[in-house]
Amino acid sequence: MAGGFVWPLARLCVAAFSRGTESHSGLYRLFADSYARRALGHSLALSLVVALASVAICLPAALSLARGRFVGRALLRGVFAIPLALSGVVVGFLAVAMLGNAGALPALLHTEWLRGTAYGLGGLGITYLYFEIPRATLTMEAALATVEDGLLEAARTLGARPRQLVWLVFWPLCAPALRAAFGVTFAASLGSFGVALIIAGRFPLLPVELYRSFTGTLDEPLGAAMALTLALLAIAVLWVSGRRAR
Amino acid sequence: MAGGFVWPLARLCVAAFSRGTESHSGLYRLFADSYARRALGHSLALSLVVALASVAICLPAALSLARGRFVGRALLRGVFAIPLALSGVVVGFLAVAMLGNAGALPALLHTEWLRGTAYGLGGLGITYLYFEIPRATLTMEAALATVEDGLLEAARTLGARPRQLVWLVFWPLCAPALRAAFGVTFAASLGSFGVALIIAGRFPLLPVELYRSFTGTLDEPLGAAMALTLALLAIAVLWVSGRRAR
Amino acid sequence: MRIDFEHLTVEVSGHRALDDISGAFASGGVTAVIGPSGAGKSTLLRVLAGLIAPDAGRVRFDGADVTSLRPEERRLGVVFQDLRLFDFLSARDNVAFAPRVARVPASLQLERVDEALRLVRAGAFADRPARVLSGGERQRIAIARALAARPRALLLDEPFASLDAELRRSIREELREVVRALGVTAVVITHDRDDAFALASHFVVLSAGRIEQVGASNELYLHPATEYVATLLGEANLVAIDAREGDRVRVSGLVRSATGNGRRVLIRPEQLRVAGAATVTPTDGWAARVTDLRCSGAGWRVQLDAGSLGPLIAYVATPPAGENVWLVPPEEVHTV
Amino acid sequence: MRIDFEHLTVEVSGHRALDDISGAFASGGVTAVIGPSGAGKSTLLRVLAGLIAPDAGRVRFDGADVTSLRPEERRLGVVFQDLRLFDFLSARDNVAFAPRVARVPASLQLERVDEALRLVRAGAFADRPARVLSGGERQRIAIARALAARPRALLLDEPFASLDAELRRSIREELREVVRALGVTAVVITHDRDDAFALASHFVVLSAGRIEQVGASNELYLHPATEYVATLLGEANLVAIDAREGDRVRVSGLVRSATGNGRRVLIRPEQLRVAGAATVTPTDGWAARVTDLRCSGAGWRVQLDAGSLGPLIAYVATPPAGENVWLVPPEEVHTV
Repeated sequence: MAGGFVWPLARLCVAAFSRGTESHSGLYRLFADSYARRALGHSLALSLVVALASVAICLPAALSLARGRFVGRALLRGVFAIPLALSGVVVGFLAVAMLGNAGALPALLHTEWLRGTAYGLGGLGITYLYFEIPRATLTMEAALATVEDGLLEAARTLGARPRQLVWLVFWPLCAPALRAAFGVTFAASLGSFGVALIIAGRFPLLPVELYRSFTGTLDEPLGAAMALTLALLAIAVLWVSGRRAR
Repeated sequence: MAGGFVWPLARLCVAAFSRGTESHSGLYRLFADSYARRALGHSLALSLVVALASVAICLPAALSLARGRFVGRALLRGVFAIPLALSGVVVGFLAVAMLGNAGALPALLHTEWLRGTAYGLGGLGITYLYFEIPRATLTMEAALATVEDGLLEAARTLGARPRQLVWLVFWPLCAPALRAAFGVTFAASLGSFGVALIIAGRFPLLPVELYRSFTGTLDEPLGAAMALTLALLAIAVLWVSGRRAR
Repeated sequence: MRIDFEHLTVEVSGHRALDDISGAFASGGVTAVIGPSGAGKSTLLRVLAGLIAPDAGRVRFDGADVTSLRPEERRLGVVFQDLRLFDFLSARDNVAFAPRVARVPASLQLERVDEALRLVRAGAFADRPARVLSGGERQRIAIARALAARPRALLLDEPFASLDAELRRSIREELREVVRALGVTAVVITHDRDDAFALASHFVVLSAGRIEQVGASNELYLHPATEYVATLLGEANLVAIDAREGDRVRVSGLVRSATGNGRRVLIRPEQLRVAGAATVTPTDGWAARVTDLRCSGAGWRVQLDAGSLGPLIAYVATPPAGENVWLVPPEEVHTV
Repeated sequence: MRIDFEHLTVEVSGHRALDDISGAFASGGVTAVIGPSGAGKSTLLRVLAGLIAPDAGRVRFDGADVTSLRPEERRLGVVFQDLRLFDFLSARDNVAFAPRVARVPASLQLERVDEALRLVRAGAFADRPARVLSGGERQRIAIARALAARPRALLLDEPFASLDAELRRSIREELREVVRALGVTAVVITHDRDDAFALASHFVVLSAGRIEQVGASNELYLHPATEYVATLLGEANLVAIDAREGDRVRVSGLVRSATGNGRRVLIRPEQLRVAGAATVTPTDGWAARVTDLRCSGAGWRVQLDAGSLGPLIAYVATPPAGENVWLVPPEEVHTV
């Protein structure tokens, strides 16, 4: 049974190394062709920025969710779970509605510069953050449950000054959580298709180019190469971060 | 901050109830228009079937993962995690490569009837199962960790016969896990866009129609209605199943 | 119900958890199976309960061979170390589990459940979900659940392992009363001698899958067959014998009649009389010096240095007056 | 180091966890703070450690006011109930934590860590990750970690709560030796009298945020101020006084000199002499009937019915011969 899940990937490898009607394999052309390479670069850069931003922004939120004792904690957690339940295409729709040419946010804030950001890299980043911040927060929260106040107290009684607390206790306890949140966020951003397809008009992104390789150019080896790259990157990042996707 | 995550949804509600240039609200037309209604129906039916099938198929797998002590358990878990790391568009690509008109599976099995199933409801179902079975299995596995052999032993010493064991102990212990797996699988299938867009050529599905409402008809109220419906259904199913998305 | 086990052998991955052991648990008696972890105690319980099939040997209940009977057919009440409550049920429904699966009529069910709850004083929290109960409450419900099955015998596996000392003492006494009141055969698995002495009148001492000694608790306490049993069951002063003549031994100048054939005399701390320097003549006792004296919460615990005899321990009701004392061993001693 | 606390008051959500209590822990002494859960024991420890600021009152170390000192400035060694090991470090690195943050030179660090590990006999598993250690090993490392800080005083909060009875006994004795060898001031929080008696020579009994009684362990054991302290520290026979004349009381026909001003006589089970029917004349003792006799693992525990005196308990070294016995209370009794 497990084989059934791996076999398609093996096929993908074969296809990515095949030449089809071209003179080079799909994989070679992915890295040689400047347009495809740009798509890969954009995807990587966007995922990296979104993942880093999500992790940085969500650390305080996750800490307070995991360890705080405040009214409305369950509600906040529920609110954070909402974006995760949404289909990418729904989020894409929301992004256009909020940040598009007739978007609600520019209208609300009476600013011109936000108008139409939905179609740019900035809008794409903001939209990704809309569901990656909750994802990172909830992922991190689960892992942060191990950061007990008790350990910080114990360290203090052993003479640790505030800076030592942070570096010798807090950081080692948080690191796995941060890594997990980064991995999950990066992989999700990298593969995100619905939002990318709807929004990314002005510049190429790998999942969108992959889609276009079906509908447009019908270049199977290049498509396979892109699919393989996306798959391996996501698997690798999740593997390294010690976190499996859900 | 939490408000920022809810506000777009509120906007969506308003848009779904607005009329735009039509004589009725988007929501009204979603349920009145037979084509849109069919898309909703298809999406619901497909999600339901996929979720039920995933849960049924994965129960034994999850049980053996959660409670078995066999070599390669970690490997199997790793294999199951692969499809979850993949972007929908990659899975769509795989589906076409395997089940399309020039698909590998029909060629391998020397059968004609599988050929081209990728473009039909059957192929869509199989493709969905490709990542929903692992998702259901891993979700269920986590919840099944509570099904201890010890409780079954205790029940036996108290005189429970095999059938009573199943109904009075095993079932109450598994039910939350099954519900969680169903909820996660259903919500994911319902919102699945990449695969649907690539494969679903012959019949309407709600996420695809939502996408088309941008690129084609530009009917914002109807799009908002579809987005709202997708969002609320996913949130509701996850809520009822007691499971939050990741 | 009397429980016999004959030539039981259980192999777990090549290692003999039980190694051809035989014995019996008397009808209506409370027996403790004592030994360190890994001695095979829990394996024995699981074989008796039918949860493991032995590789060899038989189990009999009142003479009838039950070796091939499944657990659900044995009608035993088992209290597991980890309790194993059904957390998805209320406390009461946990207790009602056995009557329910036995299809006891509803009114009788109610009666039996109420009786079991009353026996363990669990009425006050019976209607709460099992998962919200405290440690002591869970313990009580686990016992009540086993009792409500109207078992032919009770098997208890380290029943107080999860309780703190104070709660352990009180629930232990309660269980003792319940078991005596019901007159049910009971087997208690434990590695704690306090539990064993408090609950059981007979002991089976296990060690590495074999039976080390069997007998009444006081018999094993005073006349252990081995040094291992001697130290397992309490603090033990073990003093080397200088000479033996028949059933008399000489230890550091004193002659005593002796049981056992060992080379060391066992003197329990409370058997060692501590007398002021004036009250005993040198031929009646050993000279010793008090090195530590502390209130033990049940009299005084005296640590002594008796020269060549080495360090000794004595329990006394009143602390000795001075530092130099005489130690008088009992008239009859046991050797191991 | 001597620890004084004066008029400490701590309010936790409107409830007084500590209610204006004062006292001292002697330099080099081991003191147990005893009481049931909720008495304020842990709150007191947390105030001493600086983890809670008291709402009122002061804490002094050797006379110096440390009330406003932060925990990291107090140089105490704290062993927490849940141990709080750093699971991401090795056992050794846990122990090295305090010397490291104190920036002790590396060679001296090594020396102090090795010494602490040796004291608790933890050398064998020092290089394993903390998270893989067993319960007893974790306990040892927690103690070593506190010792390696070269603390001015040790504070131990229910230090053996997570250990089973056997391990508890042995680690308790080891800790006793270590603390005595180092001569460090130690405060042990516990609700278990066995722990308290085994470790400490002085007790502070807390109840509902207030101090119930303070004193040497044997003093509190024999002369408790209240019935609560009497039963907290051990089994207690409490018998009503018939008449009192000055410092003499009459109890069921016997006259004894008495301390305390209570209306009931406290007789500890080991103080009650149990004599055969022939050896005592009626004016010397109370007639009683043995209702239960069991080996306790430290002599015999006799349950007696003494008619109008009610049920009594006696601990004896040898079991009484017959069912009917005489009970002789000590010459001097304490009343509560």
